[in-house]
Order: sequence, then structure tokens, then C-alpha cells
Amino acid sequence: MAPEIALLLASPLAGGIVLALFGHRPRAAEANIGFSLLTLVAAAALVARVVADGPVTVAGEQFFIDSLNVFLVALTAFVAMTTAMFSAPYMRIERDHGRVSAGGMRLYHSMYQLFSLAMLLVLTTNNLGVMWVAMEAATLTTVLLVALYRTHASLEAAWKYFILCGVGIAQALLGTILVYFAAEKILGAGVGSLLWTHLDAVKDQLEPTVMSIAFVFLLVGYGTKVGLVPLHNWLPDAHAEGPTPVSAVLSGLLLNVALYALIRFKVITDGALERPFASHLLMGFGLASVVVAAFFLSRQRDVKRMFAYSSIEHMGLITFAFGMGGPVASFAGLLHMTVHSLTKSAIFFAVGHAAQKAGTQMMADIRGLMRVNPTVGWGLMLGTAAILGMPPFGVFASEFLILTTAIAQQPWATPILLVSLGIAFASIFGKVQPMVFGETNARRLPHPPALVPVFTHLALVLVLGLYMPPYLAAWYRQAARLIG
Amino acid sequence: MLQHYGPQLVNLFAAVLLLLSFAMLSQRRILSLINLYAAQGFVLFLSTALVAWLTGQHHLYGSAALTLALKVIALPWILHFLIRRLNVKWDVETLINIPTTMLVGIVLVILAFNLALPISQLAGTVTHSTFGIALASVLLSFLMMITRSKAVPQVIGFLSMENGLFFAATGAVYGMPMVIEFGVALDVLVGALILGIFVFQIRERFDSVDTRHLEKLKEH
Amino acid sequence: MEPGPLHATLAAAAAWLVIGAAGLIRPRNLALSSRFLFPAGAVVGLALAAAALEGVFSAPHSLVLPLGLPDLPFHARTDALSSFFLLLLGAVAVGVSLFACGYLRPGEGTPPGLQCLYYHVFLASMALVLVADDAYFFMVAWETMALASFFLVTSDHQHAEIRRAGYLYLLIAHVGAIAILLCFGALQAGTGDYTFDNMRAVQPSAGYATAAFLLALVGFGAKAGIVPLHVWLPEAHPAAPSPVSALMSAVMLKTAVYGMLRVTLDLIDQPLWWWGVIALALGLVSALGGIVFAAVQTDMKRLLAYSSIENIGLIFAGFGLTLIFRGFGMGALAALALTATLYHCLNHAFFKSLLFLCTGSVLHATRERSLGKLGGLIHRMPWVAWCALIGSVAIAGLPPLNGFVSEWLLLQAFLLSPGLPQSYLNMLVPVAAAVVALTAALSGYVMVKFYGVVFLGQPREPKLAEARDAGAWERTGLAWLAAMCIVLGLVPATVIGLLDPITRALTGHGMASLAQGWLFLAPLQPERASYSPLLFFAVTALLVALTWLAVRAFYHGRMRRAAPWDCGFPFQDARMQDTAEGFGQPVRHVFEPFFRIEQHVPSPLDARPSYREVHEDRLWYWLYLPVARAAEYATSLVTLLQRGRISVYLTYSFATLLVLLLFVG
Amino acid sequence: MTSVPGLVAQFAVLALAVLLAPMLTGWVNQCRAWLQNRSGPGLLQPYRVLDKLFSKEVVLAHNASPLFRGAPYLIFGCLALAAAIVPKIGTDLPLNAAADAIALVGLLALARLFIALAGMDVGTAFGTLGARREMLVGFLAEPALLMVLFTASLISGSTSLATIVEVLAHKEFVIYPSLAFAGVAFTMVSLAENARIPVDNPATHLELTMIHEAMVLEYSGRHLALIEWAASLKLFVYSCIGLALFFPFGVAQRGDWLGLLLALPVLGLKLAVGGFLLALIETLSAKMRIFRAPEFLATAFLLAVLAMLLHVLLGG
Repeated sequence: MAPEIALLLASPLAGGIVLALFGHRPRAAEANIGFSLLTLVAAAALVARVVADGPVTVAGEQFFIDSLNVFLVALTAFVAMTTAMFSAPYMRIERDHGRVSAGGMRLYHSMYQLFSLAMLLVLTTNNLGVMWVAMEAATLTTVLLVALYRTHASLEAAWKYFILCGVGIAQALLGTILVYFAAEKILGAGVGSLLWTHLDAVKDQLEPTVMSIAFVFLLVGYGTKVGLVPLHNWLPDAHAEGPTPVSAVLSGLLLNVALYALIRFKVITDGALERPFASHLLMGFGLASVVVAAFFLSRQRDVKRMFAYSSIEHMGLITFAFGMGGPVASFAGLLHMTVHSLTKSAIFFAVGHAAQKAGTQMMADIRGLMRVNPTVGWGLMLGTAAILGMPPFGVFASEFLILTTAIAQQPWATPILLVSLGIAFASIFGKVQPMVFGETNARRLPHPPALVPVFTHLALVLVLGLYMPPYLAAWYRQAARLIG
Repeated sequence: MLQHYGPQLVNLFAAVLLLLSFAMLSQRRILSLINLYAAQGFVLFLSTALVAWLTGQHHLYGSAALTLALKVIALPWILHFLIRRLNVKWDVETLINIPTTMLVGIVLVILAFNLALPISQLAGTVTHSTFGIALASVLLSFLMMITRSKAVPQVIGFLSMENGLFFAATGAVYGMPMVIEFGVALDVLVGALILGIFVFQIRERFDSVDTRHLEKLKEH
Repeated sequence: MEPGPLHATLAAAAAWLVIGAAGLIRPRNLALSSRFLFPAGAVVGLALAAAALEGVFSAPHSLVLPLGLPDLPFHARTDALSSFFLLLLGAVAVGVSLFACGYLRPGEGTPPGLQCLYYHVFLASMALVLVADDAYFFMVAWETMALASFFLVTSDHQHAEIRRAGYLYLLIAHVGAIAILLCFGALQAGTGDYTFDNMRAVQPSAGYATAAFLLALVGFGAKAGIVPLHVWLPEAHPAAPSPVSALMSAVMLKTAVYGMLRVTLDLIDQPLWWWGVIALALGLVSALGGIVFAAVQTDMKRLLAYSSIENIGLIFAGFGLTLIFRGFGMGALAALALTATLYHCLNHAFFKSLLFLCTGSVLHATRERSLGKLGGLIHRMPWVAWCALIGSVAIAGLPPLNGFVSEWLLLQAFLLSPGLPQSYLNMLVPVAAAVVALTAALSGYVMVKFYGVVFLGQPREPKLAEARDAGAWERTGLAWLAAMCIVLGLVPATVIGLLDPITRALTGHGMASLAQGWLFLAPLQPERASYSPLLFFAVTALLVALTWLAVRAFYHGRMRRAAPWDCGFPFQDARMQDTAEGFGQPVRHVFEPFFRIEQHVPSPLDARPSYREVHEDRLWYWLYLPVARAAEYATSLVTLLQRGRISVYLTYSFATLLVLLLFVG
Repeated sequence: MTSVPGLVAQFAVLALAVLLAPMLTGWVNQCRAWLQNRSGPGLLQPYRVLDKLFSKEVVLAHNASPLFRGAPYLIFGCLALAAAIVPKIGTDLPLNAAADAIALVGLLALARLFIALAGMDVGTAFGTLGARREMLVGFLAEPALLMVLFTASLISGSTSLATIVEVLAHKEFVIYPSLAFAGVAFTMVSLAENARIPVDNPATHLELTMIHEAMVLEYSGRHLALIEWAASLKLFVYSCIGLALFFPFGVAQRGDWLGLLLALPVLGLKLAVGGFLLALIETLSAKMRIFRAPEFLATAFLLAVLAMLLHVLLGG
């Protein structure tokens, strides 16, 4: 087993176990950060190795790292680490307010580490069955976190999250079974025919009808986890009711991981079927998500719920980009995935502090953040400007690429996309502006907010917007070619 | 003799499984619902063991044993323990009345059979014809979850969907590789435990287990 | 490649960004930004103006920057058109930055350091918009300009109406940006290459070209403030601090005009004539609507904002005329109309920023913005009053100063155009000339109201007595802009020589013949029409001096002070002067259908009679509220998807599965 | 023609216009007196008034600013220049190239702007009231005048006044219907601009009705003299424009010295007839309510635009 992957998976596992025992101790938050930092170091080492000598399969082809999932591994590890840094003061304040018990802190820290383990497992595994198990594990670990506060709403959100995602993932299992069934005819029984690399090699010989039915089950299954529109109902509740670090990680990372799994299957299905069946489905769902989510935004009263809908909209845009296919669109999709998770997690950090400061998540009661704490106010304002696609930031770069390819390939879709982006801009900015500007009587909080993560994320997004380092660009292009 | 009647026996077990799914769909009392679920688990165990014996796939014995342990003994016991602690023996009222549910169920079965036709023709396994039934039972348990308004029946619906999936796996491909079987079983077990915890918390918070109380989070 | 105007422009933009960042070092320290950073900004502006002046006459330079997307790096290019607008930006930036040094006061809205950052990022982004040579760089610079100006507009954001103005401004700017992005999409016509050189090379079909033009008209019209999309301008400009509203009115609106010229005359080479008719119609409606609303305003900055809409309307009318002539292939007349348009851009930049800065000084001296509480400031603020007089005479388009020259050129363009092949158009052009004349006359009316109520007469509030005149820095800024107004007015021939390379590049015909030597200005032939401002000014001055001397010589100079004539009523006081509402009443009476008026007239039995009159823009009720209601209704429909019941959610996912399976099976 | 004799001729014309202007006002008042069968103060009365005012001491309000004191000189200078520009007897004077029709209208607008500002300067109710009404008349009359001049320039193909007069005077006689409309519009505009009866009564000081007089209420001594002189100059300029556009006969050819001398008496005769007609109109019509003035001027504006359309339609 290559040392990097071993460390990558071992540290969150160890973290989960250690924090399960000592999670309630005061120093637990720092330990949480430590473990996440260790994971990040492992991820960096892995990235260096893959960049140096190309895609690598490890441990008897059970783990497969290529340019597509290595940048997601790096992104997941980085955002997990920054969220851990943010959650240290945040959970301490929640602990002081008595909203979380000692047992709750233990549960929170251990589940946090196990959740990042599950995500990294999904990203690195080559075995589609293990991918399903890890995805199910990711759902299990977060469902308890969503219900951490045991309030009326968080219980309801957790119940819906579990039931809907459980059913969804069950469909995904049926899809995986069918893929295995189709592969078994060519590669013979046994674990070999569940390995993605093998499937990728023989994807043009796979049985088309079985693959199309399998892709439908997988699309409904993993699509529920991505939050595509007809299957999105659990997402706003789950992301809004859990503690903010959980919302940040859910919105920022879990959606990406689910979409990554869907893309892995799309590559195989495209190979198997000659007509672009999978791409059209993705485009259809993507476009529906962007339009419907945009209309939801202006009805929101809870700030985290509003940004959850914004996540649905952005995931819809990325799915639409991957649906269009072609090197530029896939490149834009990957770039948008990166900048969206960085920006959305930064926004949730700022929103977390703002909600704590104002004592409520209702936007009507949060006023004048600039007056009380300029850094939180600026974090939220710049994050909102970034997520809405205002140019100097990277989100505009990827949206520009998506829209320009859409104009070239699907001219009919562009006005719809632009109108919904415009409506989203109008509603989100209309609600965030009074929160940030104006007078207020909110009080300062005992613990100084850890806002280093917010501004590191926004700085990264700004850099991606203006100057794309050549090696990163080459990396994305390689991954985009892989997606096809 | 078993060699000769094997395939018919497998089809018989599949038919019984479908019958049990229909029964669960129309069942009013929660206790009998759990017993039906246990029965379904037992039939699944028998079918897997038979297929293992017929085709000599030794890893299927392992998965049969796993099914027996988990779906016949452990989970029904947990559910019974849950019912006793919540002392709820009331009968289960559904959102839409039973006859219409049955009608919809029949439509779903027809759809599942047509859908599974191309796959079962391709399947080389002896149990290829049962894939249609497995798919039908998955859709029926999905329908059961939709029509039930109480939390516990929804849990049972979710678990019976897992049964259906296992049956589909054995039907199409003689079961998934062992490591996947263990992973799925583990997930189902942990899932059931978590659902149990939730039902307790919901009961404690809303002093009722009806999901109709869980409708506060919506758009205005 | 030796450092040409393009390098200078990029260096200036970088310098502004550095100055802006320097402001962040100690945001609360006023002396740092006002004594050191803003003057540095002014110097950079001067350098930019000089480089741009040289750029107008030199050949186009282009450059590829390492920034931007991997396969679409930033392309930058300066040619005659962009150099002209850079010159405009640099010159106005000098005056406004100098004024801003004296204008910043502690404890007003955001700390001075932050304002210095936004201000200089705003200037840099405008400079970059003018040199951008590919769609991505243009959009990045365009929206950074919008974002920076949004933060400037909402600099003292504790007032609710300023926040509302900021939101409205950024929303309409974003809608404009979407339209511009679609326009670039149409221009590249499927080639996938978004550099402007490719857009020039590829000849889009008539359908794509028309779509591109209309989208550009919506996009750039939204930023310029053309009628249907103008509602943000009278809200945003008054909300911003005065140097910023001066910069926005003077230069930001011109970047929209630059965008329009670049897209229509440079990227789409062959414009159709009926495009010009649309632009002409929209321009005239904006001009008349803008000036009529300006006449009834009671807040001096809103008055100037509406007058900006009027001037932009005149510019778009000139632009429309250029398109009509270009459409019919009449190159010489197109050059004349384009010269009038560009000249008016330059003039408006100077006299509007001068007037906004004067209102800034008045605002700081009296802390009062509504015209009803000002008056008699000429005695206490003579320097600001005389500069404002120069600005008012210029904006009213009266002979010796620059406003008249561009109006004269525009009217000449209208008059020399009866030879159009389209019969309807021949009828339309005289009516258009009539509207332009009416607008010019009305602008005179508005300026008399603005100047008379603010500076002349008796002070309407006792506290106006301690108003102090502008400081040294502010005076230099005002003097610079006033001097530019006078110079542009007296020597138009040299300025037309400056515009010649641009008209030659865009319409193929130069206007060198227009300037008969440096003294006279005669389009096409001298005997058709000619105007010499210098001679005009000299003779008037001579006559005035002669009369003054004659009266002194033949009679005497005795004078005595006494109370003004009160027609026998001893209790006359300052409140009896004509108020701003009163002065606007005739225009409101004549142009009744333009407004939506709510009037509260006190009944005779009223214990405390109060008179209140609110006149709003009908467009707000015809276009904006219906759109808002439609969006509201659409969102209420969507909420039906999320009613909270779990079984309904399960049905959605079940139905999706079944539909897809049916579709596949 | 910037030769010395040209400059001398130009200065002579300017001096002549400035000196003769009060005579025209006197003549109009005299005709009005005759029509109202009273004997009237005589032709030279305006000169006597001017002389009296110049010798009086100026009484200045406390609130008056330097603009108030400087405005009369500027107004008088502008109108003198306007008088010099309008071709009366010859068409090749050096100043013709300096300004054309649009510049002339601009000059008149400049004078109006400064007289309105001066009116508002002292800050009494009358001044601001007068300024508001003056600008109301102004912003409707100015575009109408511009349209009239445009009609003439469309016919002659140029906006330079000299060329217009040359085309209309020396080309063979053609009936221009568009000029007829323009003529009616011009008379209405000149009545409004010069504060004659239908729009404003020059002789009255009644607060409710006066427009022009209200603005100059505060002036006294030499300032009032200059303002009165400028007003009569304005009437003279408008009459000359009317004659130049609609009755251009008798104007000397370019470079024909003898013709120049002959044109003088012809001009005098034409002005006399014009003055009498003005007096006739004033006695026959009564002053309109101030808010009827916009309709009056709007009709003038529409007639002028109609004239232009007619020209475009009929080609003449």
C-alpha cells in the first residue's frame, strides 16, 4: 500500500477513534485540526507523487488515483482542515451556550473525522462497490451531526435527510449491481469486474441496454446526494439545521464527492452507448436545478437555507457543464467545482459567526455586521459577491467559460441560464446587503472569530479568477480530457 | 432430486417473496408487519442457500448466513425491542387507502417485469427469471415507504427495500463480492440502529411518532 | 517593443491599484490618504492623459498579458478611440482627485483609507475597460468597475435609501453585464474565439449582427442610463460622495458610450441604418425625459443626475445619426455626427464633474442638499459660485463655452442630412432637430433654477451664514475643470484635429476640413456654416469694455446701498423667494403627462397646513413594479415543490425513477 | 474681407444699429399713442429717458452681488454683437463668418440667462417670479426661433445668415409656402421674446402680469439705462431678423458700395412699416393669462416644425 494513501486514510480513522474517546476535552478541537492537517499533508504528498509520475493504482488496484480525483482529494483535505480551524472557536461558543452536551462534542469530533475518511475513501477507491459503501458511510456519519442540537427542526431535517438519501442510495446500489452484471459478462465474476480501471478499459463492449438502465438508477441514486432538482428536497433542511461547520463541509465537499461518483459512471456509460444519452440526462437535470433553485432563493428567510439553495444552483450549473462535455466545458466544470466549494465554505464560515453574533439565523434580525465586526461583515460581503459570479473572483471565470461554451453548443440554454443567474443575483444580494450594511445593536462575542480561513479561501478564489498557474491549468485539462 | 426441482424451487421462493412484499404493503398492525419482514428475511436466506448449493458458489453460503443473522434475527429483535419501549401497538393508518395502494402495486409489478425482461434474458444465472420479481419487490417497498405516515413502518419499508436489493443481486449475478456484502450489511445494521435512535428522539420530542408532525421545514 | 501609450496606460492602472492598496495601511488616518495618496492619484491621472494624447495620434499597440484564463489570456490594445477616452479619464481624474484631497472629512461613512482604495480601484478598472481587447478581460474590468462604484455609492450606508440605491444600481449593472456577455457571444458567431481581433475578422450574418447590436444597446444602455433602464442613475449618483458622483457621471457613463462605439463601429463593421433610428429615438426620449425630470427636482444632486441622463441622451442621438449616415454610406456626414458625439462626451465630462464638485463643496459647507434650504451662497462662497456659473453656462449650451460647440456640431449634422434616401427618415430628422433644440433650451431653464436657487438671492436658512468657501485643494480641482471648459469652448478647431484620427478610423472620413485654420469652425464648406468662438468672445468682451468705459467717461460711477423694493409690505423675508418646487412648476404644468404626481394640498380648515407633492417616474409603475410582481408570483409557484411532507418528497424521487425507466425501457 | 474698409463698415453698421434702436422703440410707442388717439411723448422720448437714467445715482440693494452689477454690461454687449451680426444692408461684413444662425440664437439665450440670474440675485419675490416666467417663455420660444431659422437655412442650404439673405434676396423670386408658416411662427415668437402685449405688457409694473419688468425691478441709474437700451436693441434685432428672412429686398449685393448707401433708406422705411404693424397688433389684442402663454408658444413651435416638414415635402 503506497505510504501516502495509507497515511491519507489512516489519519482520519485514527482521529475518529481518538476523538471518540477524548472529544469533549477542551484541547479536542486542536486535535481535530491536527488530524485534518495530517490528512492534508498526506494529500499534498499524494498530489506531488501523481503530478510526478502520472496516474497510480495501489494495493492490488483497490485504490486508483488519476488527475481527476487527486485535485478533489487535495481540495477535500484542504477544506476539511480549514473547516476544522473554523469549528474550534465556533463549537466552543456553542458549548458555552449549552446547545451541545459533552457527549455531543465527542460525537461531533469523531464523526467529523470519520466523515472525511468516508469522503476520501469514495474519492480514492477503484472498487465501485466500496465506493457505494463509503458513500453510505458518509451519509450515516453526517445524519447524526445534523441532529446534534436535538431541536425540533434539526430532528425533522435529519429524519428527512436519512430517509431520502437512504432510499436514493439504495437505487444506486441497484445501479452498481447492474453495472457489475454487465461487466461480469466480459470480465468474468469476482472483484475484478467491479474495478473502475478494468471497466474503463472495456467500456465499449458493455451491453448498452443494461448500462442505460444502470445509469438511470445511478443517476437517481447519486443524483439525490448531489441535490439535483426533483430529488433535492432534503438538502436545504439538512444544510440549514446542522451546526455551521457541518453545513460548510456538506455544501462544500459532499456534493462534489457525489458528483465525482456520478461522473465516474458517466464516463463508462458514454463509452458503452453511442448516443449521448447520459450527457442529455445530466444537462436536463442540471438546467432544471439551476432554474428551480434560482426561483427558490427570493423566498428564503433563513440565511443558511438560502445558501443551501445557492449550492443546488451551482451544482446544477456544474452538472450542466459536465453534461455538455468537451474539453472546455469539463475544464470549466472542474474549475467551478473548486471555486464553488472554496467560496461556499468561506460564506458558511462568515454566516456561522454572523448567526452566532445575532443569535439567530433569520436574515431579518441580522443587521449591520460591518459596524459590529468589520472582518465578518467583509467576509460575508466579498463571499456573496464571489458566489454571485462578480468578475474579479474565480466563479466568474468558470461561469464565463460555461456560458461561452453553452452559447457555442446549446444556444437555446444560454438565455435560460443567464436569466436564472440574474434572478439569483437579485434575490441573494437583496437579502445580504441589509445584513452587512446599516446600524445594529448586536454585541461582540467572547471568543474572537477565526476568520483566517474565510480570507484564505477568498484570496485563493481571487487568484484563480485572475491568474491560473500553468501547472494547475495543465492538471485540469488532463482531467477534462479524461472525462471526455 | 433437489438438482431437478432447484430452479422451480428458486422461482417458488421468489413468488413467496413477492407475496410477502404485497402482504407488508397491505398490513395494518405493526407487530405483524415486523413478523412479515422477518419471514421475508427467512425466505431470502432459503433462496440464497439453495442457489449456493445449486451453483456451488461457496461465498453465497457466507452471505446466506449473514442474511439469516442480520435480517431474520438481529433486526426483527431490534424492532420488537423498539416497539416494546415505545409501547405502541396501535394499528398503522396509511395516507391513501389500502385498495388503491394495491392497485398501484400491481401496476408497479407489471412495469418491473417488462423492465427486467431484457436483463433476465441476458443473465446466464439459473435464477435469471427472478430478477423481475426482485425489482418489483424493491419498487413495492419504495411504495410502502411513501404511503406510510408513521416512522417505524418507514424504517421497515427501508429495510425490506434492502432485502429486495439483495435478492436482485443473487438473482442477476449470484451476489456481489464478499467484501461488498459485508459493507452493505454493516451499513444496513448501522442505519437501523441510527433510525432506532431517531425514533426514540422523535418520540421524546413530539411524544408521537407520526411523521405528519415533521412538516415545519417548508417554504412559505 | 519600445514603451508606447499601452504600456503607459497599464502602468497607470497598476499605479492606481498600488495607491489604493496603500490606503489600507492605515485606513483611519485622514492625513495619509488626503495629503499623500489622492495627490499621487492626480499625478498618475495627468501622466495617463499625456500618454493618451500621444496615443490618439500613434498607431494601435496591442499586448497579451500573462493574467486571465489559460486559453484566453488578457489581450490589451490601445487605438485612437480608446486613447481618446483614456485622455478624458485622465484629465477628469486629475481635477476630481485634487478636489477629493480637500473633500475627505473624518467621521463620515467609511474610513478614508477604504474610500481611497475603492476610488483608485474604480479608476484603474475604468482604464482597463478602455484597453481590454477580449471579451473576458472586458467583462472582468467592466464588473470590477461596477463593484468598486457600488462600494463607493454605499460608502455611508447607515441611511436606508442609500442602501436601496446601491442595490438597485448593482442589480441593473448586472443585468447590463449579462446582456453584454450575450452580445459578445453573438459577435463570435460560433467560432469560440473571444478576442476582439477575431470578432473583427469574422463577418457575422445579418441576424447575428442585429442580435449583437440590440444586446449591446441593452447592456451598454443600462450602464449609460438610457430611458428604460435609467432609474438607478438618479438614485445612485446623489447617494455617492460628490467626487465619486462626479467621476461616475463624467467618465463611467462614457465607458458605456465607448463600449457602444467599439461594438457597433469597430467589431461590427457594416451597421444597418435602422439601428441608428432606434438609437436616435432612444437618445431623444432619454434627453427630453431626463431634462424634464431635472427641471422639477428639489435635490441638487438628483437634478444633476437627471441632467446627466439628458446629456447621455444627446450623445446617443448623435451616435444614432452616425449609424444612419454610415448605414447609407454617407461617410463625410457620419464623420461629422461622430465628431459631435465625441465632442459632447468630452464636454459633458468636464462641465458635469465641475458642477458635481461644486455641489460637493456646498454640501460640505452647509451640510444641506435640498434646494429649499440653500440660497445666497455667492456672498460666502464666491470661488465655488463663479466656477459653478462657468459650469452652468457651459451645460446650458451657451456660445462662448464648450457646451455650445458640441450642440452646434450636432445641429449642423441634423441640418445637413435632408439627402437621406429613406422618405420617412427625411421627415423624422427635422422633428429630431426640434427635440434637440427644445432639450437645449430646457437645460438653460434647469441651470437658471439650479444656479439661481443655490447661489443667488437671500440665504433661506440662518445657519447658511457660517458657510465657508472651499479649501485650497478643492479650488485647484475646480479651477482645472473650469479652465478645461473654457479652453474646449474657445479653441474647438484644435480639439477637432484631435478627434480626426478617430473618425478616420471608425468611419473612413476625417473632419480635417472642418477646422478652417485654428480660428474658424466650418463643416464641409465655410459658406455653408461657420462659427469662430474666439472672435465671438473677443468682440463681446470689447463691446462690454467699451460700454463700461463710455459710461464712466460721459457720466459718473456714484452708487448707494439701500433696502430692496418691497412694494409697501414690510415683513418680506428669505422664505418669500421662489422655491425649487415653484421654479419647476411651469415645466410640470407644460409636461404634465410625463409625471405621476401625488399632491397633498391643505384644506382651508387645516390647523397645521402642509403642502406635499411627490412626482415619480411613470416608468417605475409601468415596467419595474410589474416585473417585480411577476418574479414574486413565479417564486410563490416554486414553493409548492417544498411543502415539508416527507411522503411527497419520496413520491418525487419515485416518479423521477419511473419516468426515466419508462423513457429508457 | 478683413480689409480695413470692411472693419470700418462693420463698425459703422454696429454704431448705426446701437444708436437707431431707441428710435424704433420711440416710433412704436408713438404709433400706439396715435392708434389710441392720444398725442404720445414724441419720437426722441427714449433718448431723453436714457440720458436721465445715466445721470442718476445707482441705488443698489444690500444683497446685490457683483453678478447683479456686471450683468447689464454683459447683456448690452451681447445684444450689440447680435445687432452687428444680423445682415441689414450688406452681406459681406467680417463678423458674418464669426457666427451663424445657431450662434445668434445662442447669444440671445445667453442674454436671457444673465437677465434671469440678475433678476434672482436680489432675492425678492418679484425677481424670482419674473425669472421663472421669463425662462418659461424662453424655453418654448428659443426652439421655435431655431426652427424658423432652420427652415430658412434648409431653403438656402446653409446656416450662415449672410448666405441666407443672399439666396433669398438675389435669386429669382419664388413663393416658398414653408416660409409663410415660418413667418407666422416668427411673429408670435418675437412678440413673446420682446415682452409685447399678448404675452407681457412692457409698460406695466403690475406684479401679477409683468415678466420682463419684474426681473429688472431692482435696477436703477445707469444699470437700468443699459437694460432699457438693451431691450430696445433686442426689438431692433428681432425686426432686422424678420426683415432679413421674409422681406430681404433692397439689401446691397456683395461688394457694391453704392448699393450699401441706397439700402439704408430702404431699411428705414421697412422698419417704420414693421413698427406700425407691431403697434397695430398691440392695440388690437389683450394680454393673455400667463398659463395661456405656453399654448401660444407651443402653436408657434408646431408651426415652425410644420414649416420644416413642408420644406422637406415640397422641396421648397
